[in-house]
Amino acid sequence: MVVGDVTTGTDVLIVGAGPAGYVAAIRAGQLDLDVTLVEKDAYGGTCLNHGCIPSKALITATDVAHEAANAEEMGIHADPAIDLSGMVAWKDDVVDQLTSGVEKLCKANQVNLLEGTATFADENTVRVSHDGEGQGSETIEFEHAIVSTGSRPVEIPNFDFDDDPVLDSRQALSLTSVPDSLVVVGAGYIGMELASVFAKVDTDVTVIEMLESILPGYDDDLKRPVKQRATELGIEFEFGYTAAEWREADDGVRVVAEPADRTAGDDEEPDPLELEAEAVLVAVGREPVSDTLDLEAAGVETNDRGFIETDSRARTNVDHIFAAGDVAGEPMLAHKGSMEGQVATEVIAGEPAAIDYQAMPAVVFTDPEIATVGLTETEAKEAGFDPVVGQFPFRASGRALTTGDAEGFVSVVATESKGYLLGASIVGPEASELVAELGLAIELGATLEDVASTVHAHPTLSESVMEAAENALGRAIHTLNR
Amino acid sequence: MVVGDVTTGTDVLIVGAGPAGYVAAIRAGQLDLDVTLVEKDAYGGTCLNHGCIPSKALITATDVAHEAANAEEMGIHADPAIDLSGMVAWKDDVVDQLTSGVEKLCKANQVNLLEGTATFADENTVRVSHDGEGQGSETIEFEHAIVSTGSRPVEIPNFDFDDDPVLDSRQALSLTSVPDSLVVVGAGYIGMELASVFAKVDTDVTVIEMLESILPGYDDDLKRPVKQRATELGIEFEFGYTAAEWREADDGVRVVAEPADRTAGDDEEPDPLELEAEAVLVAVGREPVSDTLDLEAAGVETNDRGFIETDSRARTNVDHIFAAGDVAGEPMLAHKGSMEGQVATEVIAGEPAAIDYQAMPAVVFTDPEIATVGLTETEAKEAGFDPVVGQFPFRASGRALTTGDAEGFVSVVATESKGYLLGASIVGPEASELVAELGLAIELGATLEDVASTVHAHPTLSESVMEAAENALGRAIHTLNR
Amino acid sequence: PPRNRVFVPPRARRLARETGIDLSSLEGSGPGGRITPADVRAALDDGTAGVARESRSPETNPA
Ligand SMILES: Cc1cc2nc3c(=O)[nH]c(=O)nc-3n(C[C@H](O)[C@H](O)[C@H](O)COP(=O)(O)OP(=O)(O)OC[C@H]3O[C@@H](n4cnc5c(N)ncnc54)[C@H](O)[C@@H]3O)c2cc1C
Ligand SMILES: Cc1cc2nc3c(=O)[nH]c(=O)nc-3n(C[C@H](O)[C@H](O)[C@H](O)COP(=O)(O)OP(=O)(O)OC[C@H]3O[C@@H](n4cnc5c(N)ncnc54)[C@H](O)[C@@H]3O)c2cc1C
Repeated sequence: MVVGDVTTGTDVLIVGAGPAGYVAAIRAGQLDLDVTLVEKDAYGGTCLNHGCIPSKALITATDVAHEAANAEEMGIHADPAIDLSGMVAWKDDVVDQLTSGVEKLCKANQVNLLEGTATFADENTVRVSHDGEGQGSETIEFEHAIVSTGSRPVEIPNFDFDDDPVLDSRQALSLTSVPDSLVVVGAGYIGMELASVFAKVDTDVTVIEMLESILPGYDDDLKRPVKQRATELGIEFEFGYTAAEWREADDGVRVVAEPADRTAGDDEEPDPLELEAEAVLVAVGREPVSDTLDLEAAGVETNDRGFIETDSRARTNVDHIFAAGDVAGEPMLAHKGSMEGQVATEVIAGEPAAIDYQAMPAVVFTDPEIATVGLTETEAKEAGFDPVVGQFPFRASGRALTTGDAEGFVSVVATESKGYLLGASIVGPEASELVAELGLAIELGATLEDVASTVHAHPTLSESVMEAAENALGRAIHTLNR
Repeated sequence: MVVGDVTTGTDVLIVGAGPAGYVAAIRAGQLDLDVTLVEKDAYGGTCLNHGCIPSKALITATDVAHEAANAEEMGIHADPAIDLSGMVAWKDDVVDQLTSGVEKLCKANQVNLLEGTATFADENTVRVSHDGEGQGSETIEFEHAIVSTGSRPVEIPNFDFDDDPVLDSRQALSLTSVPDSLVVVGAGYIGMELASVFAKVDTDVTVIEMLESILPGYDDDLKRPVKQRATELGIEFEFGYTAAEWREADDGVRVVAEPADRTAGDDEEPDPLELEAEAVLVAVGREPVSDTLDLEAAGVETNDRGFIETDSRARTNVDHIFAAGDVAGEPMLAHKGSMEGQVATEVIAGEPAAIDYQAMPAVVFTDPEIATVGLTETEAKEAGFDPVVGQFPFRASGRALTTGDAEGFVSVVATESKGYLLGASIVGPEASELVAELGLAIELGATLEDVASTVHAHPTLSESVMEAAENALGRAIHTLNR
Repeated sequence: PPRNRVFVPPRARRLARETGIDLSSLEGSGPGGRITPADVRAALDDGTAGVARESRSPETNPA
């Protein structure tokens, strides 16, 4: 790529190299499209640099230490010392391997990589400005564009991520010494994952949540084991409060939180809560990055939450401009973005691709993990099905018992009449991996009978998937059938 | 059940309460059959008491300690102390939970449980003798029988399991102090699993194997990472030797091993090998238990290896007598036995059941794990297919890197023309769980396209399954396609 | 195809056994050409594609 104030052309221009953008770009290369990928920050986007990967690295590492420290029952006596700067250096090394891998894969697939910030000039042109090294900017004309600019953490009033003791998830994932104490604002999946990471290295963690429970949107029976283990880890919860402001305190911050649902004119003014800690992590949600690239110049519309709306071909309101990933709406998950990115590219290449999945998995990497795919029982009823449900508790699983972690269950939802699988939810060990089989089952239109009569290896956790299906059919072996 | 010298009757008599027999019995209860289950030793059989479960418990526990001790790269500094007697007590507790669970499930399903040793009197009668408590014996008449008497370890000349320093797998799983050194005879899956367990608690392990490599029957590329990690763990290998005899030595045994393929009359007599160790574990295979229950009296035939041959309905040569599990032939795996036991029961109940699986999974719980299902590439060619293969290395998996263990790969085999999945093999983290999705895929008649276009959650190891399928189609994202 | 391997989900295999339909004689109408339970039922209604009822006597092929 030539830089400087010149105009070049490309068939497919992709803005943002997160899991939506770089996957779209590699696929474009495979389909022999002339493709240019613009990234202002780091290949791999939020996911590889500041999200999925670093969080999972720290979750796994702190687990290794925590498990060993708590395995006396197993005859193991250990008192691991944690060097958080070493752990974070290891995590950074994992990230580097993956991001440089992405760069190499892009190059190997003939993707033109361009570092810089893209803004739309009109509906066929972007300007890309290069910061640093004063390299100016350039203009690129495109036939098709994919907008995959991702999302950023929502800020709340009075909590500015530029202030030292106020952390967003990205900063929290790069701390180099273990804080003695931490206030986490928000009990969504990011808040809960990070709360567990720090609790496992002995930080005193308090979670403030506006609503009355953790992980809004998940069924109570899925949340229960997570809430319980969090409590066992020493995490304290203050439900029904919102963080209002913070002051400097002796060893960090004093966070002031107010009751969330104070009705105006309430007689008794409820007391605000004051919590002291070394730092405060704000994880109250993420919002699309759609306001910094002059989408209007291209005529691309966003909805009232700032998301770009797309059709089943990943197309925006402008025919030749597509959107994929977090910027294109919920669920804001990496694999959903990658899928949309691939669909966008394939549609551009003239293939009959469409966003037509039956079941989108979602995983919460708490302890224990939660994984869901397809419909819950309630959703199935709302959708007009007369669902049957089967469940299998991990405490009846030989494999779960041999790992010392037998909390949770596998639950499957299917149609009454023919037993077609509609959904599944799992809380427990390796939920994130077990959900894959059920996702495939749903996509293929498999029935309970199909899953139940497939031989599963013993002793594995995946047998619990089979037994949940058998339970729905009234013939589980290792649990009582209703 | 009335005991003493009386005659009672039962519709279905099952001999042996391992995973074949107890599963058959529970299923019989569910199908409202009058069923009696005779067990001479312990509910759950070899698998729960001395096999799958205890071995996996010790593998997991020693892993917890070993991982923590070797996580300096992750910033974790630990020096765990192992109390093997505590570990074994925990393992026994897991076993107790499961075996008492089996007993409860049998009772809840109206299975008549009878403790004692069964021998056939004729083709409709067994005698059950009760040892201990001098309770004599009783005679039971049956309409149908299922023989599920399992298997026992093969003994080799001069190595008697009754001698103190000579161990079978069962004894090795119950040691209460860590041996300084151990000779393992046999590099099959049981030998290799136990060699790793002891190497991880710092026993000096030497494996003697008659053949030239570990894990006979597995492809070289699957064995390679296992062999390498074993070597890193300090396990030494002596290939091409057979254990000939042992003598008492200062701190245990001196094992004499001779070159395996010494040709008679060879000019130069090759030197035997002498190895000293605290104990010697003999794990050279298992043989069916078919010679201790007077099968002849019932007219049931065994083949030259002692296995009872059965048809696709799990029937022996005698129409109303069935066999299931290890005694009914290879593969000697718990889930294969449970499946056969269920088929036997369902056939007895008049259901159209049959042993008609397309793919039987097999797992080796070494470090890393190996899991296979269906056909290998070579087997597919031999069967007349023109197979395509796709592979994905775990070092390209974000999730694998975040666990610190990215050795190995997922490999899939499919038909050339339509891409129907025929088989899969995996070596690497959680191979035992990942194989489940591929087993289901094969049973469902799924294609590469089906697996490739199912959304898999990020970041998970199961994405590697999807990418292997994509690779076979020439469109993997995170690895180069051939 | 080799060994007359059919790519059929378990539920259709079971239905075929129940009804005595020979799966290798069927054309699949499912995705990827898979044989579905509906194909088995259609063959049964047809009466043509079914071929012989599966024999009840022991088959020799072990697992
Ligand atoms: C702590 C944390 C943990 C998470 N864990 C998970 C998880 O386990 N699983 C999961 O599925 N999801 C997880 N997520 C969410 C996941 O990170 C996002 O869904 C995913 O990154 C979205 O991908 P994307 O490609 O749409 O956007 P992003 O990954 O955000 O990438 C967008 C890219 O666009 C670039 N960009 C933006 N504007 C411009 C411009 N004008 N010019 C050039 N470049 C631009 C940005 O620099 C960025 O690199 C997590 C998120 C966080 C914060
Ligand atoms: C160390 C080890 C690890 C293993 N790991 C695995 C693994 O991870 N996965 C796997 O799939 N397989 C594993 N196996 C193999 C697995 O244990 C067997 O395949 C399984 O136990 C076979 O089940 P079964 O019911 O046929 O027989 P068994 O489990 O052997 O049970 C047979 C039962 O019959 C009883 N019996 C015998 N004769 C009589 C009689 N005459 N009267 C009354 N009762 C009688 C016995 O006491 C016994 O309880 C392992 C085996 C070992 C030794």
